[in-house]
Amino acid sequence: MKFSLPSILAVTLALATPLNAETLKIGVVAPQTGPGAAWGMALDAGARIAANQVNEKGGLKVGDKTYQVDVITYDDQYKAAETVTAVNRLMHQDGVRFIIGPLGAASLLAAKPITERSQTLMLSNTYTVKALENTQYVFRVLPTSREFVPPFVAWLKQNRPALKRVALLAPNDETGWDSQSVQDAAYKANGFDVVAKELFERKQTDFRAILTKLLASNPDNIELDTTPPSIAGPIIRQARELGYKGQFTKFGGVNVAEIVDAAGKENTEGFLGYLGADPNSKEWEWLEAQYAKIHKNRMGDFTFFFYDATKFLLEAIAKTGTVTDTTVVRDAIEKASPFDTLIGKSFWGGKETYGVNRQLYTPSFLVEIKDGKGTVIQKLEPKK
Amino acid sequence: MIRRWSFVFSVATLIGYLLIPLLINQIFYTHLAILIGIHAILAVSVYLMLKIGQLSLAQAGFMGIGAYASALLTRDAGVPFELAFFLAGAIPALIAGVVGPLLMRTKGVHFVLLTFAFGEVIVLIFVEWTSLFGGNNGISAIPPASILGLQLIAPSSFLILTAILLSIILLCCHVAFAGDLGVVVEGLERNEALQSSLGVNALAYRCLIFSGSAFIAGLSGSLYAHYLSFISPEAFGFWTTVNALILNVIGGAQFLMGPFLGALLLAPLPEIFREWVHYQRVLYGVALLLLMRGLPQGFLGLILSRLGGRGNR
Amino acid sequence: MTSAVSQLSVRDLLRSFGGIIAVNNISFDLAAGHITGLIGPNGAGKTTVFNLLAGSLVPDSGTVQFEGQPINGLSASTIARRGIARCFQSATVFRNVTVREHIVRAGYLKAIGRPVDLLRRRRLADHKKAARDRAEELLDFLDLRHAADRDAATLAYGHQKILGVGMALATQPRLLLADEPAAGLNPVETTEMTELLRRVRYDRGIDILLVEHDLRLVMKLCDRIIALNAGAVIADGPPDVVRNDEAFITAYLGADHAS
Amino acid sequence: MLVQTLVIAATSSAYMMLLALGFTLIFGLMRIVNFAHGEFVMLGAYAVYVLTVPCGLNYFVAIPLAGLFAGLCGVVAERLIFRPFLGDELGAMITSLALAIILQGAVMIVFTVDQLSVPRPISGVLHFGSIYLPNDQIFVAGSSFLVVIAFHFLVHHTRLGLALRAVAQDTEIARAYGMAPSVILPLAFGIGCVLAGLAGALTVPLYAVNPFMGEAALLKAFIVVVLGGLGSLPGAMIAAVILGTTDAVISVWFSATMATLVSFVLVVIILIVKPSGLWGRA
Repeated sequence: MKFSLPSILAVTLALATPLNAETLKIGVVAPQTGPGAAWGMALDAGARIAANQVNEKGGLKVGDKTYQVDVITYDDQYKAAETVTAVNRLMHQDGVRFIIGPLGAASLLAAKPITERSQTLMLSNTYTVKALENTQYVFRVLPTSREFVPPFVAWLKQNRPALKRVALLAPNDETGWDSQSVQDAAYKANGFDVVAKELFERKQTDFRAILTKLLASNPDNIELDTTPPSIAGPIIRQARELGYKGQFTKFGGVNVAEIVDAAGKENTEGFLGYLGADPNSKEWEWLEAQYAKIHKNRMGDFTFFFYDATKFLLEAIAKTGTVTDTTVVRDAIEKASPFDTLIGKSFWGGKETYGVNRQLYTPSFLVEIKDGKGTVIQKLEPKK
Repeated sequence: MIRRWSFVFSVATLIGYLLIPLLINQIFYTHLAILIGIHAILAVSVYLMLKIGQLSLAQAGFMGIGAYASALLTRDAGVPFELAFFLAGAIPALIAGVVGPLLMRTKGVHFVLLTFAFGEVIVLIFVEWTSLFGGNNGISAIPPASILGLQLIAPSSFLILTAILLSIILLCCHVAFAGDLGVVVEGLERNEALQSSLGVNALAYRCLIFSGSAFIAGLSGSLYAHYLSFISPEAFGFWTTVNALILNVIGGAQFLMGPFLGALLLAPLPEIFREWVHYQRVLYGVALLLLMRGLPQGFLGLILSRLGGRGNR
Repeated sequence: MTSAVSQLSVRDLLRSFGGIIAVNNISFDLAAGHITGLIGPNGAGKTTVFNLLAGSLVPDSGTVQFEGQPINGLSASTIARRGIARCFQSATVFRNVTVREHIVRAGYLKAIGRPVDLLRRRRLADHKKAARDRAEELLDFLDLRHAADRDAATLAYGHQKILGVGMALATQPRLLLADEPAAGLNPVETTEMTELLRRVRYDRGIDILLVEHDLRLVMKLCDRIIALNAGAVIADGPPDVVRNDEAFITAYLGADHAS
Repeated sequence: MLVQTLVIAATSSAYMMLLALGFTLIFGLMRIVNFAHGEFVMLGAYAVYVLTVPCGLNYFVAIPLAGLFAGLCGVVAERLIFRPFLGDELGAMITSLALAIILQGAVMIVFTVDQLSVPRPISGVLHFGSIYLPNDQIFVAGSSFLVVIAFHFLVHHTRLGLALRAVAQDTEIARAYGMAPSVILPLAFGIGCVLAGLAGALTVPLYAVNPFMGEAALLKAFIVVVLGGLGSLPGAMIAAVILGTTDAVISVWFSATMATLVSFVLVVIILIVKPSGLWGRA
């Protein structure tokens, strides 16, 4: 009795798809509810937009067969145990060989041993250094601090020579720890003084105490790093209200509207940040229109990475002619480098840092906020 | 009569729990069954405390201590799994034994809140003491469980281990409560003052149960760690205990089989709601509310009242 | 009133709750061989004294000696094992358990007073056997044999209270603390209870200290009365003496009754 | 820096008081540990958003309306959901958990998971030497403090307050005096939720709103109430000051995460020494 309901659902689902066409199932594992859902929905939407695009053109030609691409999304609530459940379900119930996701270090590290054993290919996103460790079937399909921070800091050194003393602020979790050490190294390498380093709890809402401490070190730039955009806004405002007059940078994920809304227009003047895609480009406009058909919340730059990832995965499958042999598909993805994405010229790298070339390098965008509006002032090409 | 039937029913459920996934032979169901087992063991530890009329919100913290102990001992100290598994129970039991006389002086809601704070402290220590526990990075590459040199990598073999341990734990609790301990414990829940006036050291027994429940929670933590091979602090927070409590309430908090049955019943719920992922939380909450209203004694209470028994186990 | 060896000796007992002094430096001795009544108006501190003697509360200061040994500050269970039993208003603790089994359990629970005692199986078996024998004898003594096999929860209230006394007796005490034994009983049951307590004292030789609101019962049953008011002893002596004590009358009946 | 830290401590203490008051009131009167308290804070915040952004109402008008809205939801919840669990602490606790899950889920469906913000009605900073006092923080702390005082007045100097206190002492006595618990209890629950809703409404412009904001609010209320003594209003006030100060001082001199740990350790130690909390009845 216990197991019959899901099986019935599975059968119904199977019957719902057209009988004459073959289906290629792509799994998505990401939080769809709870904190982190905004990112998880970007994964889901990115994969679906790419799949819809292929399906609308009549399907994906693999060898002599044509496949309809079916995206199966499971919510893992950002919890490791749920991720393992979802991955198990995808691999063993749905027969999925390719997974987009998961998000978050705990999720990836818990899922990796089992996907690795069955050679399931994962196109993942997590900031942890361990993501690509001991693995043959994981790609990281977006740049992390390690990739984009050094060029941004170098740009800052050149273009804002007055800045000398930097204070670093990041959330107290895997992502924050890792990105803060990268920031620390990058700023020091470019001759900045790192005068303060602070971590905060994600649940915190009042940052005045931590800012008081930070401001006592007299910084002229506060680097907000991987602080979630929803928290970055309040931090900026509270720092201004405590009398801080210096620069803000956030080389680690920006949502301009969210930050300006929460911080106030006057407080964000001159803010510099990292974006994965240009919000004023026609690509953004197109993707946003597609996104609106799937989810009703605001789209972030995250969607680009997963749209692109799904796209080059499908291209590799079509090129190799196999929907089962993940090793062949993996090699094809690697060999396609460098390639074009919606964002621009991208390639695989990371051998020096991670031991394998499965880290995505893409152009990144330096955004400056002026009068409450974000403008991309520089497109920074990736460096190996 | 009821007593014998409930025993047969319990054994049948346990055998079914083990065999159905093995017969279906699909890793996903095996995996679900393993998670059910681990959650059920944690829920049994909550049940033990409910048995003496107290609710402890520190159980997930004890589970975490067991998980970290087992993971670090096997991975870094080279301790064999069998011993580490035992220590995963013994260490939290010892901690509970030490703090028990302090914590257990409070009762009722005060005890609930005190254990809530204590559980938070445990998790925060995992976060803060980075050199030992790895902080928010957690601990990865935990070796798989192995019994007598046999590595339990295949989910089915891990399920067998889980099912056997769950059965042993349930049997031990059953035997213990059927005997003299059960007499003392029932008295503690119903009228502690009178029990003390008859010469029973209530505090000592309460601490014993607290310690025992920490032992069991620790074992569930060890299973969790070796099954997932990765642990991090957030898995052992307050909501994990609350979920274990909910399993008790759904299954029937006054029955030893209640927590296990609750775990069996709740496991498919997310599967059923999966199609309406964005409505999932609301539906889950409503289902919980309806269960609370409709089945105040849990499912076992419903079954037993249908059978006309008063049901003491 | 004091004999050579006092069984229970209370010295300067003090206990307060959040600044309110409930028991204020009380001292008294109980000699062996008496039924003593502890009386006083509501809030006089009777129940607090009881709880202090039984170990449910810890005194702020003062000492309590039982048979020459200090017992203040000991836990309720230890005091019970020393030979002081307390009977409660309602004694039906266990679900679906007969009257007989209630008395049996009361008889052997102190043999598993601490968790380690569970391991001493032989000793426990002996205690259980003795408790069973004692229960049969007690069923007759309490006149509860007709209800021996009934679920204790189904007993009439009067019988439940008698069972409470029986469970206390099953622990083989030398001093019985009876907490309002007649509260809630009808006149017939009250007479039965009075008779039972008298037999406890005179047939079994167990001393009794009781707290009771029913003054008539206290005057009839007790051979000594200690009257409390506002946490202090205001009168102490045989019923006839206390009955006519001015302080007692004032406290109990109001100033205008004192003459 | 010390003075600045104390200023921070003072303003956050006032807010924590407001968060904790409703929680402790509901527990004191009904023995319900309301895990949905944070969700009522969230309801207040979303109510302000709806009233000011789409409806264009003035923020200061929206605050009391949002409080009333949360209160109304509380009354309905008490009548529909909590009533059968009167006296059943465990049952009520799980029911409140279910309610928390439902409210969070419902908000996610209606407003999506996105962070929403409300235009700030107050800006500017008061500035004395090296001490900075943002006007909106002063407003929140001041309003919180006023609400706390108003609430204190309500409890101690009105007929309703007398009824509330009577019910807290003994429902039977209350009934004897002609105060029906069936009226008083939903009212009390409603007032508790009004306080939660006001806390949410006051801080919307500061922190913005999202469906998950309830958990942090609940944790804050929880720890304050545990330290102060369940059901004790003066206890909650003192505990809020202690925790607000500890948190600010340790965040400034050590780190924010250490501050959280220390707060909890402090609570455990105090509870072990005095299990009923600083001000609680045993």
